[in-house]
Amino acid sequence: MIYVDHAATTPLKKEVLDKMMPYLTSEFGNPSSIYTSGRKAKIAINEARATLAGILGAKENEVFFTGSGSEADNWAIKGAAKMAKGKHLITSAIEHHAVLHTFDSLRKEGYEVTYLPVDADGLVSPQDLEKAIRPDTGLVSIMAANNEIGVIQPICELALISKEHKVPFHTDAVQAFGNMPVNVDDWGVDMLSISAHKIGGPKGVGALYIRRGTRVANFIHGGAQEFGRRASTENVAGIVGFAHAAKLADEHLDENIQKLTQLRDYYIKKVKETIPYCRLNGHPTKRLPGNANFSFEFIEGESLLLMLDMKGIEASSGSACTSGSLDPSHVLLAIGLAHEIAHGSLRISFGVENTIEQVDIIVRELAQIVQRLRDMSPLYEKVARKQV
Amino acid sequence: MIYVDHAATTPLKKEVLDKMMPYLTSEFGNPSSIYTSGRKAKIAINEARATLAGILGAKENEVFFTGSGSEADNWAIKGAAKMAKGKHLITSAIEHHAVLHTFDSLRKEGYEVTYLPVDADGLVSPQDLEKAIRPDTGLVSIMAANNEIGVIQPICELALISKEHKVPFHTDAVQAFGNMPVNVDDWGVDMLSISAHKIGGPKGVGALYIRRGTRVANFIHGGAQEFGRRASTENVAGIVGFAHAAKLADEHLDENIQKLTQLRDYYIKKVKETIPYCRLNGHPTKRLPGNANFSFEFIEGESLLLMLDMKGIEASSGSACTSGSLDPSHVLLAIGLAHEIAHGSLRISFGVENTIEQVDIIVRELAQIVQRLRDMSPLYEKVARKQV
Amino acid sequence: MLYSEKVMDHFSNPRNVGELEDANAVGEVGNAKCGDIMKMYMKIEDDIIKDIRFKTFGCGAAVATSSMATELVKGKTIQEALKVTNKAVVEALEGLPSVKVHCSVLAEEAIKATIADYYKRQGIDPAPIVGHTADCDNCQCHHG
Amino acid sequence: MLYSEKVMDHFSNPRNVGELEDANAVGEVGNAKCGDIMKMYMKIEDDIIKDIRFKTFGCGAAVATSSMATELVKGKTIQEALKVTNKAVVEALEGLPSVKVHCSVLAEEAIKATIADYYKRQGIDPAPIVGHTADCDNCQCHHG
Ligand SMILES: Cc1ncc(COP(=O)(O)O)c(C=O)c1O
Ligand SMILES: Cc1ncc(COP(=O)(O)O)c(C=O)c1O
Repeated sequence: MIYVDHAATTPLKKEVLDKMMPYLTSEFGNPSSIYTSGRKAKIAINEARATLAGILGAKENEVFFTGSGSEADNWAIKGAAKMAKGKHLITSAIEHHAVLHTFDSLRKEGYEVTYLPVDADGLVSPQDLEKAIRPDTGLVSIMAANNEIGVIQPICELALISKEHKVPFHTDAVQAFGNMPVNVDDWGVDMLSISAHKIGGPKGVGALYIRRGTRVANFIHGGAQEFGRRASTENVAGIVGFAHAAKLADEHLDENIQKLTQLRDYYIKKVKETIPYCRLNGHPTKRLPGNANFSFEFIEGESLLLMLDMKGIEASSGSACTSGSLDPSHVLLAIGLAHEIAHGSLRISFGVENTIEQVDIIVRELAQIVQRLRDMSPLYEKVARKQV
Repeated sequence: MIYVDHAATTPLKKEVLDKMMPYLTSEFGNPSSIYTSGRKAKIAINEARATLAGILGAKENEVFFTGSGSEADNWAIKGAAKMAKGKHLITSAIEHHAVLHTFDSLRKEGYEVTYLPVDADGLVSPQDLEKAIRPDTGLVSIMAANNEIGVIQPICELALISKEHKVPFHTDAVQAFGNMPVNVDDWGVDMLSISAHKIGGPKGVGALYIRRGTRVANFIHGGAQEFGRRASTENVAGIVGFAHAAKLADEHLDENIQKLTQLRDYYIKKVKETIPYCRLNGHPTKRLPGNANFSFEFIEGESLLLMLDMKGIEASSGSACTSGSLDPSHVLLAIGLAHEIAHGSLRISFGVENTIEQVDIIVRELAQIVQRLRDMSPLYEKVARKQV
Repeated sequence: MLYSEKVMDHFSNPRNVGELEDANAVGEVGNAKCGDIMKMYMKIEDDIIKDIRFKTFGCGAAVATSSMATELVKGKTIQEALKVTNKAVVEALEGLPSVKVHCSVLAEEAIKATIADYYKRQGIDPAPIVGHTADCDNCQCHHG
Repeated sequence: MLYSEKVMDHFSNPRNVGELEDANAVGEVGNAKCGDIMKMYMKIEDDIIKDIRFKTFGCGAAVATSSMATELVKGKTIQEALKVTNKAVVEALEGLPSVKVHCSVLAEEAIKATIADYYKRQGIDPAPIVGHTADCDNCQCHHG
């Protein structure tokens, strides 16, 4: 099997599972308990928090573990909206659904939301943000790197504009974290969401960074866990795993970026050489090192995925979360693709365990499958006829 | 080590971990992905849901996995409040903080909350509920079994009253589930929260049952997971573990109840025989089979716990979630204990791996420690003098 | 969203795929915007569908329903073919995920549109026989 | 909430615990409602705290701070003892969890209350020397 859908989820790293195992067996104490086994669990969480804070350039009491990246996004956005003085919020048109649908829910509660457009490369323009900010703007949330087309936003510039207007700035860094340098002070963000399962950690654990002084209402109320900010008995094993995965990603960041970029660029070059009627979606260089998103004209993405799967290749069409939905990706539409072309997109997201040989296999199989689907596509008929 | 704090959390069962392992290693697919590894993960979740639904007597599309029991409580209460026509809500004075603090947060948003009192045994009276319901009541939430004193409420009667007034009824069954028969139709509840780590499952996974037709707003917005009701990439391993733990608990329910009751009743008898100035908190029989909560006069609970811990006995004073707080347990105050007596309480919650021999050790050590603490207590001085 | 084995079989080995040189009826339904187009070719003789082919742009379910639909009507009379409902297609495929049921509707419509084309070529108004045929301005993209 | 090793040492082996038969000063601070009472016994001769004992009803930190406070003032002059602040107790214990810092305040107050009692027994008004001593109507339960 060739797994090239690391933007959907990643295999749990063996070393990460090893670190988790004590907390799945003997060290089962509740971190809120004051006896020995509870204290051990508490120490494990403290250490994990220190590790993550260190990587993010944050203080330990600014990092809060959650049950997922989506929860972190919901918390940040709803929590900041609740504490905001005004009822106007700003986000981008290409956010993950965890952000977009959260803003939708706020619209129903009487907030007004501005969705910043993106250019053909998928970039948000800082000028657009500048223009969109109003006296009653309570929050700006713009993702660091897009999950579908991998485009990396100029977070630094965007956050600075927000700061100048004293508007709290949140970024969904679920895709960015572990794949590029992420430092809350370098970026100047007030809140930042991350998720473990995208970086070789376990599913079901995320974290929200909240800069000291940022006003954010709690989201899950109850016990005094996470400095009284997020109730629930902590997922100790998950938290320990998250921190270790982050540590590994951080330690190997440069070499990983180099390796992924090489795989990506080789794949992009080969596809362009081999398969006609394709286009690369998203900025050619301002993109995540492992992400390559192509549209193949005249064919539909799900069929493509299923056929790749039959050849043992696991990839994605748009974001995994939107599968089952029939609308073409909102991200691809936002960068200006026609519906019919957006339908035929394929996201490959490499991981460090992938190889150049696998890329060769993928491109070979992909070329055949695209041809096979085109041969059965009524849309291609006309093109094929013209060619003759 | 003698662990007798199963109400705080339970060791992850070996068989449960075994079932989880594939999803922590090779089967790492994202359940939303349509290729093979994603489909396997999806099937695993479907099976887990069917298992849980079967045990609860629910339909499969009425069971939604969450990241914790607290999240389930928050979702149920905030989600139902949001959809309610009126702004009046009812709960009890002895709820877990995940419920109580959620209602507090709603009060800040303009809801009015009635807290039903409990009698000296810790029981909510159905008549009180009947009286409290108003035309604008939007939700009743009363826990099935209390986490501190183990008292089991007459949920059936309470839910029926709620139903007669067409008010949705939620119950926090986090402590009840796995320790007594829990069936949503027998009880007639509209929503029910449960948590895996209380029944030999992993930390960081819970579930909310929502009866079809009950109006509850979503809580975590984003992807289309959980029938579009709860966004987040699913914690596949956690969900599989939860279901298996529930299955084991269900299959052995009768024998477990018998065993725990025996341990509990033996412990209660021995403590009463051995240690003067103590009182059992909570109804003597309408209580969870493994729960025994005693107050020991003239001493303070944390010191007691720490000394027990030094003897290798792990138990709790009130709920683990409230440790670190200096207020005596709201539950013990609600059943009418004076502050100074409430401070000196010890919760023992047995698990099936505990033995009668361990109970003997616990009582022996406990008697010594209580005496030692009393000897250093200025409160006991006066009593001791009178005795002479 | 899980496909049945039957769906996967018809998707991976679609029956009757391609064009039909000597077709005397061609119908096309769906539109590219929605992500589904089905085109059907039939050779009809003595009111019997002697041969049939299809081309489909669409998801796995679209391909599988096209394939199954062609199998269900191949060799049948026009009258029998017109009785093939989307439900029959779904049943023959041993079920479809609910978000994909519209594909089976498209397949039913493709059969009707092709037969309508046959009547038109014969100079017969298809409407009274075939009923309303797929009109893609009415097609809704947001079924999900 | 994690206690330092020093706290655990003083909790598990509290120094100077018990009553003092020949005490000439006894002070008590805190109240049972709040869950903390500290009672101190001193034997003071020539302005020197020759011997000291305590009894405490309270949490681990309450016991440990009592124990440490008695150690810090034992053998000291009254003047030196009055200079022992809660901060000094916390430092000697290598830190306290923030929710437990009030216990160290109680320990400081216990020393003061006991010395005040000594002066009172001598017929001296303690207020100018010791300052305001613990008054449990002012004690706040909800520090956390
Ligand atoms: C009665 C009750 N409700 C809710 C919870 C919260 O569950 P969790 O720790 O999974 O968030 C607990 C335990 O912590 C509990 O005992
Ligand atoms: C950009 C982005 N944000 C948020 C999420 C949600 O994270 P999680 O699946 O942990 O809820 C994802 C992935 O699913 C993502 O790619």
